[in-house]
Amino acid sequence: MSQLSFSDEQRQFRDFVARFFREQSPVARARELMLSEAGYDPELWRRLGGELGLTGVHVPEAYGGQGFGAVELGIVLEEMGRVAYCGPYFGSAVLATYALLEGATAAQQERWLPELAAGGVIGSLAVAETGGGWEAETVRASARQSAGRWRLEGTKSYVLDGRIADFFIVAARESGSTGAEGLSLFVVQAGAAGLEVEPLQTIDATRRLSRLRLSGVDAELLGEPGAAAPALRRVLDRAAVALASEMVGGAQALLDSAVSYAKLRVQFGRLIGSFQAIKHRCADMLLAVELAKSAAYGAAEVAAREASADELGEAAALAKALAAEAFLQAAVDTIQIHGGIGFTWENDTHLYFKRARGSEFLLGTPAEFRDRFVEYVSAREAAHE
Amino acid sequence: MSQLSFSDEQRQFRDFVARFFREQSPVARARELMLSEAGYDPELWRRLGGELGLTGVHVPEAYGGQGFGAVELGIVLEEMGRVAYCGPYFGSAVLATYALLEGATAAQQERWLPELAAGGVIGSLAVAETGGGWEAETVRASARQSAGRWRLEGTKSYVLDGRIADFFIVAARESGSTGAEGLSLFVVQAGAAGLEVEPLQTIDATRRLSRLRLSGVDAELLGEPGAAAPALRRVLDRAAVALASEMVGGAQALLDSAVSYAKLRVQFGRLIGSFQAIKHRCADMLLAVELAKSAAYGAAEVAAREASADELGEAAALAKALAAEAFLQAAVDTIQIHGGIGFTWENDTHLYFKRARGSEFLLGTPAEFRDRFVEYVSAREAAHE
Amino acid sequence: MNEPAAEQVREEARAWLAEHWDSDLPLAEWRRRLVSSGWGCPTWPAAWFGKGLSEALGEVVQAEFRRAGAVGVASSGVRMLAAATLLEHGSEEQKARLLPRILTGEDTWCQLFSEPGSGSDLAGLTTRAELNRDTWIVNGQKVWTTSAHHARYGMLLARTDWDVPKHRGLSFFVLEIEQPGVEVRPLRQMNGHASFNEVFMTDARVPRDMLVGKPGGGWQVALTTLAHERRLADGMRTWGQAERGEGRVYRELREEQARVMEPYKWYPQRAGRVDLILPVARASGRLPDPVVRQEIARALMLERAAQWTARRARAARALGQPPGPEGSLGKLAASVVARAAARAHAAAVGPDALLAGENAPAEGMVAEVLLSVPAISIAGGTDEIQRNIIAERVLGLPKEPRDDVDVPFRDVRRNPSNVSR
Amino acid sequence: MNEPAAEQVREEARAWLAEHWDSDLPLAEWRRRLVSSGWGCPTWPAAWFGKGLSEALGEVVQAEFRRAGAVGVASSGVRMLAAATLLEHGSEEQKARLLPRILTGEDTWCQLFSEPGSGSDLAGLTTRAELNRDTWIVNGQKVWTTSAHHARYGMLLARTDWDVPKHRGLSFFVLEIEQPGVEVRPLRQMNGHASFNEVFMTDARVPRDMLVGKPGGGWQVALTTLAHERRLADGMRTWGQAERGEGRVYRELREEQARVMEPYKWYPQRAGRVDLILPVARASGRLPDPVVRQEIARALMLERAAQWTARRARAARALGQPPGPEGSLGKLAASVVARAAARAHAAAVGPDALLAGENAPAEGMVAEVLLSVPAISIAGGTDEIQRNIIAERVLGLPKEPRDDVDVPFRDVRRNPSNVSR
Repeated sequence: MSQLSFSDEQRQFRDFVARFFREQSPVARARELMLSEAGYDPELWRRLGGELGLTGVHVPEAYGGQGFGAVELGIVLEEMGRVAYCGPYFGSAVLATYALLEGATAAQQERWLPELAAGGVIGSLAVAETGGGWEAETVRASARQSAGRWRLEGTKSYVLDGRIADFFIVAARESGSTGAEGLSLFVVQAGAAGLEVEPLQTIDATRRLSRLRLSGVDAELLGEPGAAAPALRRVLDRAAVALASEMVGGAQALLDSAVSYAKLRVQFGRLIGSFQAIKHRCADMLLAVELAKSAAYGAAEVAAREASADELGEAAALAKALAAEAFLQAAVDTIQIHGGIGFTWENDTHLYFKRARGSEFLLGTPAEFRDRFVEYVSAREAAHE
Repeated sequence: MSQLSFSDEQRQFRDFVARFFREQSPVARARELMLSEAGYDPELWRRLGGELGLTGVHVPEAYGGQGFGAVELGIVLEEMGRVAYCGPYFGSAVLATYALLEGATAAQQERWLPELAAGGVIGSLAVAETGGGWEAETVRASARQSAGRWRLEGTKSYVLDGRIADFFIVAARESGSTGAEGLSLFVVQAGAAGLEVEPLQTIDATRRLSRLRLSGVDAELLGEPGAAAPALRRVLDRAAVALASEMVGGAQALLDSAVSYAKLRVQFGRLIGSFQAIKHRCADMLLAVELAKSAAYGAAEVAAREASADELGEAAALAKALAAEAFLQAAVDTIQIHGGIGFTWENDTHLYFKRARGSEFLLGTPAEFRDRFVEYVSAREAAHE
Repeated sequence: MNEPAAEQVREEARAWLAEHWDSDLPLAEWRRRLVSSGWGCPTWPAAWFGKGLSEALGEVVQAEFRRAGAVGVASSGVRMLAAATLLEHGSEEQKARLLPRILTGEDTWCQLFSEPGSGSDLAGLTTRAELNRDTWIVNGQKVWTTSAHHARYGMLLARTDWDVPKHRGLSFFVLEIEQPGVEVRPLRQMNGHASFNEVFMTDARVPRDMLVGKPGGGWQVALTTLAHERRLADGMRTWGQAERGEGRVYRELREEQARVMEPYKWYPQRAGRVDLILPVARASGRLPDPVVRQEIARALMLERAAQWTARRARAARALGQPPGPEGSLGKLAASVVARAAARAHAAAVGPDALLAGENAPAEGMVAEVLLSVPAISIAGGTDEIQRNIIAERVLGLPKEPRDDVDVPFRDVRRNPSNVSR
Repeated sequence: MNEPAAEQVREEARAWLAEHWDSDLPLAEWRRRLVSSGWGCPTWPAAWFGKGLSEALGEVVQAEFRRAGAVGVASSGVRMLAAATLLEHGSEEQKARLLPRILTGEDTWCQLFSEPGSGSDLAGLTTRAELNRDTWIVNGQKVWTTSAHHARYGMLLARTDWDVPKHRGLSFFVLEIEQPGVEVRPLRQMNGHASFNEVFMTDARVPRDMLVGKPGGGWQVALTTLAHERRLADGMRTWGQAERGEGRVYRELREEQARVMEPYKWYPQRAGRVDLILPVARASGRLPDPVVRQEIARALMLERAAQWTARRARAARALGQPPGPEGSLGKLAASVVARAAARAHAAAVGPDALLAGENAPAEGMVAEVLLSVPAISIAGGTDEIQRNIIAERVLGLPKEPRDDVDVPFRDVRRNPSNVSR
């Protein structure tokens, strides 16, 4: 049972993080960075890792992290979402870090996590392939062992931060295996022979995606061979919870922007916020955003307390689906409330709109998460009967 | 290509029909009849058949009908829908009549149609079984021939006017057959031995439904044995088009009622129709009703010109799905615009609301019709490539 | 609660209960003990049937009652709205005379605010009360009155001055229901239930001393009632567990609860019965249908998020944190959940959505959901009014320009009599 | 069309074309022949480059042009709005000087109505024009101006009187774009296209004789422009087929069309590209997904019904039947269709909806749809304004009380300068 409350420490942490991003990485900065070559600000990234310790907020202290949990991670992502932060945090600190936490041996964790937690290296997780699908069953990339080395073959798509990642954690399967069987995670170094990183043109330029082509690439197995499916499920569910927080932050920024515009803009001799059409739209936005926020907060609490895989999956499905819906609707509504100006490049709304479109289908479509939610709830109810 | 226009004669016919129902069978009458034992007004029914010829409006003159087509039938149903007409028209004049027109031999048509067209007998069509499904594949009731007689076994549900019908046209299949194969239509006389008619309690009391239990009931085969599936498809598609017209009439009545209430009702010193929330809701209702109307009119034209089965199916799916959605939404909106009074028994809105709920799933759910529409359009496009 | 007072209160309550609690007493008699001792309403002033304890200490007393299995004062239905209103605005005499019998459960009350012509615009009501010597003569019509048919008193809001702005011309009365000038008629709804009444007042009489507050001050008094009504509505979701104890007190209590709860029995259906969706989908065999599942998911997800939102608001309150917007969304959220639930139910049962009554899905509950849900976005404040309130009070958006509040009510446009229904 | 006049007109047109049509002429020269003969705008008055024919006879002439493959006068873009407006409201001198070069295509026009501070509320514009001897001096900013960057003239609506109600203080001018006081900047949109401009006027000059209509009569003049703009928008759906003929006239015509149509090239994406939904779903392999199919069906069904509704309106008009509501719904319907189409596209491509550019679904067209659709419920009148218009003009619902129309504009609340963007 989630508490759905934040401690005073967590609230102070949020204030601190929020102020940092508001001051050091306002949305105007995302606007610059999304057009830059690198696609992120390495200096700010170093500060996130070093000075602030945010890249390892949820990593155990033993591995150089802050030792906090999913709730604090959610706070960081919500505040990042609010400013449309443009950088490899979600890909590296969330996806790759969780993959190591869930899928690597203790020795591997010791080797990889400290530098990752400190932001000294950037990691990325490669699961889905062309056309999508973040479930174990959809992985076709194959791994074979020869002369004591693992070699990977296949193509990965929607890979975050492909151009700047130092290493990739790649899901691949033993040839001939299907479903959840035979699936392993591997570390592939950037620049490895046979690895081609092809940048993809995306709707959301603040979140860079690439396609990886793997042709006999040398790889290091993470954890036990063929047993990665449950870990991968947990990684992706935790990441979905984190992404929901980021989306909720974006949705809140949109709502704030819509409401403050409605309080300033005059048409027909009245503030437009006094028209019922605008007023009711804002009230509906607020409702959707608050419901999504509750889902994201509740899911973060579930993720924070080492719940069962099913409980985590249920909460993640709830949070991801509701946050995606609220974010996209808030973006559409905010454009509409701004009128023509909301559709221009120079207004910030489109950054969030594109972020909403670019987050909606990441890690799975809302329809998939909805379907899965019914499965979880229904199975739980059946088990209680 | 549909013309989407009415001739002067058709417009006059509409005016005539509309006036008749407004004067002779206003919604207050439906309110009385839905609580009556018989569930319809036999006297009015006789007038529909005799004096007005409406029960045979679409039946060829050779069989004692008026020889008009689906457009005129649509006009009748739209005007009936407007007053929430309570009687066996849709079951007998539409479903049973179309079943005879499409599925019977010429000799059988000669025997049955004249009396049906004159309203002298009431027919009913029994296809779906418990749990629903109006497609040939879902029929489980079985027919076997013994000693030159056909005998039916099974259960039929959602059968219109079961208590007052003089005969039923029942879909049943040869034992062992599946899908569209082996399906036939049979005439079963009311009161036949082994036929049990069990009235069902319904949401919409203006449209009585029954369950039939057939235990070795004596039946007369219509048309050729085992070949009824295509005819049944046409019957149900034509009926769906007619039902769409009826729903559109109901939706229009709701819109009219909502708009006129919004022009009379004062709150906060203003007519409530001057509030944007009400105004915009009415505008959206109008849009939905007009789109549904276009779909119903267009589909009636397709049905009127002996189009291919696929063309008819496509138009029927369009009309049924859009009309069902518009009708239900109009009912919900009209209740909301009326406020508390719209939720009372004494206000007429609930008759239409219940009609909307009771029509939505009749002959198939909107989701089924949507799915089928995509199938038709997609197949047509593929054929043109 | 580790202040010394808590321990002391706990012990006092425990001692008093040990001495006085008796489950074989007649219910009213037991409650008379509660009223006279002050233990029934410990947070009320000591002068008025209470003990003047803080909310926190009141909880301590409650806990002792629960521990002992002791029954409390009558607190269900409209009566606590009346009690709270009288406690704050009633005269000494009114409080002395009316409050005890509210608390013992002997008097039932109803609320006579809404009118056919003034629903959303409550302050636009037109029932008139005119003072004739020592008696107010009341003429008009009220509607959406729960339990008027077995109420002894009604809280009546009526217009006593037509020459001042609308909010300033109202007065608040206690109307005796059983008198020749008052007629109560059940109001049947589209779902078949008749849980409300219409109340017609034709030269109904209210003695002068049954005016609550000042003439023209009725709106302020009514705001107290409405504030408590909102609280009550929030609490309603966890209401109505029948007491299980044995003994005369319990028996009479169960009867009372059954009587009071009767008008509310369709409220769960109005809220969408999300709990029934999965069982219904399993029973119909449509649970595996991917399109149906999407509808089910929408309803279940919204319900869960709405629950979590309410819990979030409670948690923040409990921690003394500043209230966020999440606390103001309950009613609108309930409406969104209910609509999604109705869609899910319909999808889950398919054509059986045509059916009603015992042989219909979930013994007719699905039909009742489908026929009841439209009320939730109207009753107790329409969704439109909720959205206005949220937009203005939570988001700080400007009000619409209005021209009905600053002029004499006489000059405000009103419903013609034929649209008051 | 079997009146004797029709035959006569047909023969005259045919004879004239036989004598004058030459596909190897320079485009402008051919059109000068059209202008001077009156055959280019046969329904215009004979005194003004036309032949004073009825609409029906105009169709006859059109048919002859089509038969001969002859090119007509320039009629694309904003120029026909200018032509129609000048024809109705221009002075003799304005018509003589400006109309011919509009019709030959030599002068391109733009429309300077909307401002950052007045979008939905066009009559609230604040660009000011002040008469200084024989010249109007204009200061202000316009926006959403299509083709200003290659226009010679702009139809300018500016405020000349601040002491009268808003609609009565506007005047309509013809502004020469290429002058020091006018700066045109492209306005980039969120979909990457820059099909509009912002136009800044700083002491821009308009000679006194370039006022159209009377000072303060600009709103009436602008209404003519707007009425033609609505007609144009309705027609846009079938626009833009390139002429295929050979010869210099055709070559130059194709160049002209390409130039004029450039800003409109994303309009089909803005409208949702319903035509692409099924191909895209087939390509992604998601067409069989039942949930995806529901979204696809919604879009296809709405599109079909919207088309049929437009056809219904045309059919009723053609039969001379009274216009029904179906004729006023096109813009709102287009918006509903486009939104459904965007949902269907997204569902049909799945995660590929994240992608843009050449390697994205349908060569990036899906991405362009997703990024363009939000404009359709804003451009040319927001959905909210459309709903107001439909509710008031079609359904006859009462207008909202307004306090900005009957007072001097000076006293009307306006945008602070920082919110005019």
